[in-house]
Amino acid sequence: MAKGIETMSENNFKVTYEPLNVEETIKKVADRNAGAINTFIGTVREMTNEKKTLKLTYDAYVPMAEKKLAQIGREIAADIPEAKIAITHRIGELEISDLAVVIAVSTPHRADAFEGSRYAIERIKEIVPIWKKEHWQDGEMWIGDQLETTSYPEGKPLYKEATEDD
Amino acid sequence: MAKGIETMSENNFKVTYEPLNVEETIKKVADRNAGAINTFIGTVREMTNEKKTLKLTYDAYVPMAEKKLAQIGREIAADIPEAKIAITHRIGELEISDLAVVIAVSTPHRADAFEGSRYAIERIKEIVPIWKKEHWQDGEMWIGDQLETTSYPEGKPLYKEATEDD
Amino acid sequence: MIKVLLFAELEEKAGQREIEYDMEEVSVKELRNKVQEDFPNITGMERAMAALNEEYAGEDTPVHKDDLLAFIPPVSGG
Amino acid sequence: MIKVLLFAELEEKAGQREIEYDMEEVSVKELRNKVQEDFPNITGMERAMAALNEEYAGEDTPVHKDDLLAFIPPVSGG
Repeated sequence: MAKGIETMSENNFKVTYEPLNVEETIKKVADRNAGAINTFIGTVREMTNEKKTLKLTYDAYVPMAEKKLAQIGREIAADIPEAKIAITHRIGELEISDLAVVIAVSTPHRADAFEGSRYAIERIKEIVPIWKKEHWQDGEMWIGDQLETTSYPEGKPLYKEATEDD
Repeated sequence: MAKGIETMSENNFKVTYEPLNVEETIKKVADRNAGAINTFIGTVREMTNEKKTLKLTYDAYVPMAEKKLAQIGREIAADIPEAKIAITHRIGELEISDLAVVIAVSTPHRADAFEGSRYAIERIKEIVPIWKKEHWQDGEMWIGDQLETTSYPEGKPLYKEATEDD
Repeated sequence: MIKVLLFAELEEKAGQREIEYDMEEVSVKELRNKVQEDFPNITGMERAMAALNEEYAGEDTPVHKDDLLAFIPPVSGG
Repeated sequence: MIKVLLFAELEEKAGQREIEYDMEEVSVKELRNKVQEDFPNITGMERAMAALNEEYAGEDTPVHKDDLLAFIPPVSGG
């Protein structure tokens, strides 16, 4: 039953400066026994509450970020052995509507695909060393820094609902 | 707040004999204020329990099916006014791994995108006049027909968890 | 003419997708019975939903000349 | 040498991503204090998670010569 894990190469979990291609990430999870593929795409949104974003800069601790993305893949496959997972995260300078992250999860049945994809995005926001800098008309700030309440448990942060303004 | 509805043309809800293109459906929901796009793709799975599918044939009552897909879009937008929705369903003869349906839902925040996309696939399985014929090694059958328990309430079937073998 | 549409297994058993009836007014229920009489080998008519002019309709809905009535077996798209 | 990496706001305030310390063994906590001393204008060190050789590590974990210790401010990817 470890098929999903075997067929998920390191190549399924990437951090890149290149613009993201959704089809490419989806192709990595193709499987004759997949009946469902859920794809989550995070895009650069212009307005957050009353604040207008001009652009974003993402930075990452690349080798560790790719390891942590692969760990998320293994966590999902531990729950859903038939799942295949691929995650690509872009870094560098992003404009409004650019794709920041593409997650694809294929499973035999649809409920698992939704669940795996949702788990992946929540975990990315907890354990993957990638940072976003917001550029507004009146300034800029590394996000995360403003969240005085954010703290990490030792080693492996637990799954929790992240705030929806991320 | 009816922006999502205004910008969703009839063109967002299509039944077609052509192979599906995921990027094309995603493009229809692009929005400067989308921070999240959830895409659900239904694919032709080879094995269901012990049974091996050779291919599928989908048929539809096309004009009504497109109307019902558009209705599902309106139902989602009634709940999430900023949502943009596009659904394309393929009919005709499909091979293993072919895409049968592509749903894309963009929203400012990710929880809504997941919810809208999930709602759409469940509703498709309830109210959209599209039928699947399974071709196995030892025979073929219009699916739905075998579900002796399936019955429709008058007019507008209610949302419920559909069986996961669909 | 009232045009009746059959789909999926209904169509397969009837051997045709369209039937035309020269009627002025009739209820959905009456048309359902008529189809079953005319095509006795159809199975599953009792599980089919009716759609009048592309909108789901109840059993007592009147169907008139030039209307389009479709019988929709349990759907299985997605 | 022990190499220390700083990211995001930590890097911006320090003005550099990498620091090298000529030490044989030291705890994560001691290195955290050392960085704060050497770069007094850094804010948020106390909220940063430590990662030793690309794996999250607790405060008392020993760091040796040739190890790589990263300070990871609250992440905001996705």
